[in-house]
Amino acid sequence: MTGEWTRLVAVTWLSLRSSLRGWRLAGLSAFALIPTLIVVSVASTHPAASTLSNSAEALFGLLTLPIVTMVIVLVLSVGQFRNEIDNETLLYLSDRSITRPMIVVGKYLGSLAAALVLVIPAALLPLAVASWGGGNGYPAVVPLTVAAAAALAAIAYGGFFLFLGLVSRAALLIGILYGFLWEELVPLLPGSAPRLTLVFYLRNFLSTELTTGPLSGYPAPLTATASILVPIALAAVFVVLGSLAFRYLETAPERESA
Amino acid sequence: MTDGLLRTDSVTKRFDTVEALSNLSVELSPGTIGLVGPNGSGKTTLLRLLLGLLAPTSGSLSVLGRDPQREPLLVREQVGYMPEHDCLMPDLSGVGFVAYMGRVSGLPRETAMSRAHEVLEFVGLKEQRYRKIREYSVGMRQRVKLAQAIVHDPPLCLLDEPTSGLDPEGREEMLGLVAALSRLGGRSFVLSTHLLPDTEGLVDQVLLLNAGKLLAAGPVARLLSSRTPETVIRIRGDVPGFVAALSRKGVETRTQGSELRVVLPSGDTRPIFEVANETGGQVRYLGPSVRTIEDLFLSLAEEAPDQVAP
Amino acid sequence: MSISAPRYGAAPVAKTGRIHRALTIAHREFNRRSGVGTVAVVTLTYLAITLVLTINTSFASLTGTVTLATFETPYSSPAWPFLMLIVATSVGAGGLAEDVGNRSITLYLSRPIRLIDYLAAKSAATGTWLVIAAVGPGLAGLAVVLVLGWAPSSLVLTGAGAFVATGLLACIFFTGLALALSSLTTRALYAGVAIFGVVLSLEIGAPLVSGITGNTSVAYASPINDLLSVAQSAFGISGPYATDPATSAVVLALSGVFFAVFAGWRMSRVEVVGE
Amino acid sequence: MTGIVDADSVTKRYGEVLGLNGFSATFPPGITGLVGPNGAGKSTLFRLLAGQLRCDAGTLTLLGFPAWGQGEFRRRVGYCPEHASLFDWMTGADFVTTLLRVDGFPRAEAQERALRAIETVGLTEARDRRLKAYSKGMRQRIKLAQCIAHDPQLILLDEPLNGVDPVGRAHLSALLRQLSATGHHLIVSSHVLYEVERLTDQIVMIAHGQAIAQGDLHRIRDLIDSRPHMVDLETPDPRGVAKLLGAWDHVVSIEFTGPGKLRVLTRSPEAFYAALPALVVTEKLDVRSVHSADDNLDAVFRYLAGGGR
Repeated sequence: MTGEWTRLVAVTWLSLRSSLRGWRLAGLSAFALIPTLIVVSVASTHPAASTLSNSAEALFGLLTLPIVTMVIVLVLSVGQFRNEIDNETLLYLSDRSITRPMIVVGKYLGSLAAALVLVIPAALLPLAVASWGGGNGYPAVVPLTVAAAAALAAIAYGGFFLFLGLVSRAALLIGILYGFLWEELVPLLPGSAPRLTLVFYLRNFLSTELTTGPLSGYPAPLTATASILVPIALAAVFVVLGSLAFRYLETAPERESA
Repeated sequence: MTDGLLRTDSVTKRFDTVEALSNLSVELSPGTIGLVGPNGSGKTTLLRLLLGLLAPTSGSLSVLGRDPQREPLLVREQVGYMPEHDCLMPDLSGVGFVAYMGRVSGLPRETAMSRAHEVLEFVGLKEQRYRKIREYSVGMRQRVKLAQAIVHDPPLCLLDEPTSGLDPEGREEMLGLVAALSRLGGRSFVLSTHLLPDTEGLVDQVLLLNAGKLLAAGPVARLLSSRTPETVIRIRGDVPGFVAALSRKGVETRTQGSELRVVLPSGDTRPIFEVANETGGQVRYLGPSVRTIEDLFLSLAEEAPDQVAP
Repeated sequence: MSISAPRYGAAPVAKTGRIHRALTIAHREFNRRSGVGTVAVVTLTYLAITLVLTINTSFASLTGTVTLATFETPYSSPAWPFLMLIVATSVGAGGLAEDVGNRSITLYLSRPIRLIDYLAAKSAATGTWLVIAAVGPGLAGLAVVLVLGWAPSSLVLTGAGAFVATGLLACIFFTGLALALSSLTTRALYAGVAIFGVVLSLEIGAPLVSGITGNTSVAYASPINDLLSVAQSAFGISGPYATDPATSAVVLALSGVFFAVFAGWRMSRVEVVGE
Repeated sequence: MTGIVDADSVTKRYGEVLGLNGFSATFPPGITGLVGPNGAGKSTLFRLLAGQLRCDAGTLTLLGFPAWGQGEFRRRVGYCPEHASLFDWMTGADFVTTLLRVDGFPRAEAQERALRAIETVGLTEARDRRLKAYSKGMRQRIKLAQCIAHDPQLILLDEPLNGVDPVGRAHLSALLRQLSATGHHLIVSSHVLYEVERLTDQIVMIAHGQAIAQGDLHRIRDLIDSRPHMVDLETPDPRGVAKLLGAWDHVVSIEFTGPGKLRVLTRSPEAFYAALPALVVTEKLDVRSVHSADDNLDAVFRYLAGGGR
């Protein structure tokens, strides 16, 4: 069993390190900093304290969650399998004594850790800047909820995108369409259609935890527990599906000779 | 022909801390030139310098009398380049791709198209020329790469590892194509390879590189002459017994792969058959050793890595 | 295998010039982008913009209130920025990334052209598609309006001028942006994600900052805001946009050029590697 | 009889393209050379053995385990793929250590084994450099290091000599022989016959997805000798030699191909070569050279592969 643990840690660490390096790390970090930069530029003009703290909080719902987190998780998760299948490096893992579900779980945890490294600061730094830069302080529940929502988003989107990258060549394209069209436009529909998006549950979670402030106004028909469980359950389902799919997946390119 | 084809004047190329080429000075005349050396010896760097894709850290070059740094376009109009790695456009057909590369090299549309057909027929892709390149095998891709390098009829072709990844048949065919082109005359080739046998019988000049340094350069004939003639033997049967018996006759053997090499006094082969008869061995091959570029390279690389041969 | 050497025609041919070679590259790049996806997206753009334009003009013509501002309606729709982003991604994201990815960039660089020719050709191809998508639908809608006689020809002509001006500006900006992001990766779709991410972040962030701080110059940072501001001014509307349209136009054009220069700088470093 | 690897009518298709077509062979202990041209199905067989692909039909086992499957037995197998892609951003030592950890080795042991494997392949100096900066030959060697670091019983090497220069090739061959001497079983593929010939006597020949010959080199040599040979001789007295050779009943024809040259067609090469030295010695002939284009593996390979078409 210690062997299994070593294997899982090795794959997780490998995928974490391969996720956060080079130009991609630079690009994604720059991206993660956008909300903070926006708050810094707002703060530099010394607006009213409440304006500053409200705008920093609102920014999470407007930009950090739907766009910054989406882009970061998309780029980190979709490539986990797809790039390695295309580059023919996946076999260095899949020809070893580690089981395939373990590879899927390791890669999921690794990419999740990488996403959290970028997403949590992207969520919290704007709040910190707003507090220090002249805004009202936040009650502890605000940063906690915002960080939890960002983590929840990383957990849920990460599972889905990892699965996509495993089973589809067009994963990134599907991911773009899902992330920027489906998740943006379906919540605008009336009735229970918005429940078909993940962002619905994330917003529900924000609004059940926060009773005041700009993030408290989303529709919240579900309890906080339900809005946490649905994304996590979804991620678990996709990781399990991915593990099953990977057991039957041929990981060599579809030709005889390179 | 007194006109130099290529000339490098103490050319050094450094990448960060790695010196890919050190103080290289050669002068080569038109013909077929083998650029030979192990991987990482600076062959690709030299080819890129000749194309003007890289600038030398110090020193100067001239290709067909022009400086590729100062007049890169004029040089590249006269030069065809076949890169080592895969670089094709998978969405085009063979003929579409070659014609396209011809047009980018300055051929008018009609000329480019008819030449694309001609060169593809020449490289043996007549049947497959309308198929998409993504469906091509390794050998076919290699041929398309050759075709695009010669489509604009350049007087000089730089071929970077043209036999890379090919099986023996494919290699023979590729080298046969280069031989056929060079026999036509009027066109020079620089053929880089780490497989020394590739150059045998094909090139008239060689440039041997090792770790960025020049080992030797010049006409093959001159470099290969000047060694005691050896005889090569291949024996089926009791080889150690054969060697021992031959040694008792005062003939020492050197084993190279499955072959034995001996120096026979005055070329008399009789001892070989006598020993074979005694030991029950079969003489499957017997003949004078042709000193190969491979021998030359190995001996030069062992002898003095730093010394520049005459 | 039979070997018959190529004959290379009879006489040596006159070589074409660099412009012709660059045009060949541009032509190929343009064709390469004419896949099902691009055609579908561009068709969608035509349908959406032309329909919105003609339907709105037809209503306005019933009440006899067709003005220059009537033609601006497609730009007021939130679908327009998305359409431009999708078009820019599908025609521009792969431009440089794919050539670096399959290493055919080596072949281009070994030919008698300069890097600038190659980049100009790529920009021209991407730009042409963007012009088709950004300028074409407006002009098509206006043609319908003109044929059906819903508006006087002088008004239609002014409207056409406005579409051309804003469309060209959008084209310059998105071409530059797509090339720059394309030069950073070997996969077209990563560039696509980046195009979406950058433009949408700026679109959300810049108005927010400028709204709160009252500093209108921050609003120039959002390209979509700039484009809409220019469009409104071109169509004679003094709209809600706080930015000065002339400055917006300059910002868009300059950032487009800056991005293109950045792409050139990146590409000039791509091949400089050892063996 | 079971070998290290047993293949029974293994078929693998890529869409419409056949990778393997009823491939049956038994790989015995020791070094076995898998020889065939590009596209013959060598890489397909390796990918099946490495558990990267699944057979469409037939059974394939290695060390008694079905090839499609994971589990502890994979620790007893090492695979060195043909293509050169690696985790380019890692250092050599990091690469090998990480893969050992994926195989369940504790950190200290993984590091120690990695260093040993890297030393074995002669990359100790370059171990802390990034793989990105490795040359083709170095990449080939680090791939080998990750393949042997966990001390597997069975080592699968797909074209390990491809892209390696002559000096490196000699070192690598020595290393492979040493691995075999220390009890490892190796399957080494190559499209260059003489490379494999220097390494082992056990050969499996593959063409068009089928095993067309297998066994030791002598058996394959017998195959060579089972066909007529054209033998070129050089001697100052071609007519005299021709007269003597013409008396042998397996000599079909003799041709004078030039001054001092003759070409003999024999139905039984074995008998011809066996009798030639005695003839030369007893008749005091002066034979300067003996050469036959039919007497090598390439020739038999072309013959066999051509027959399978």
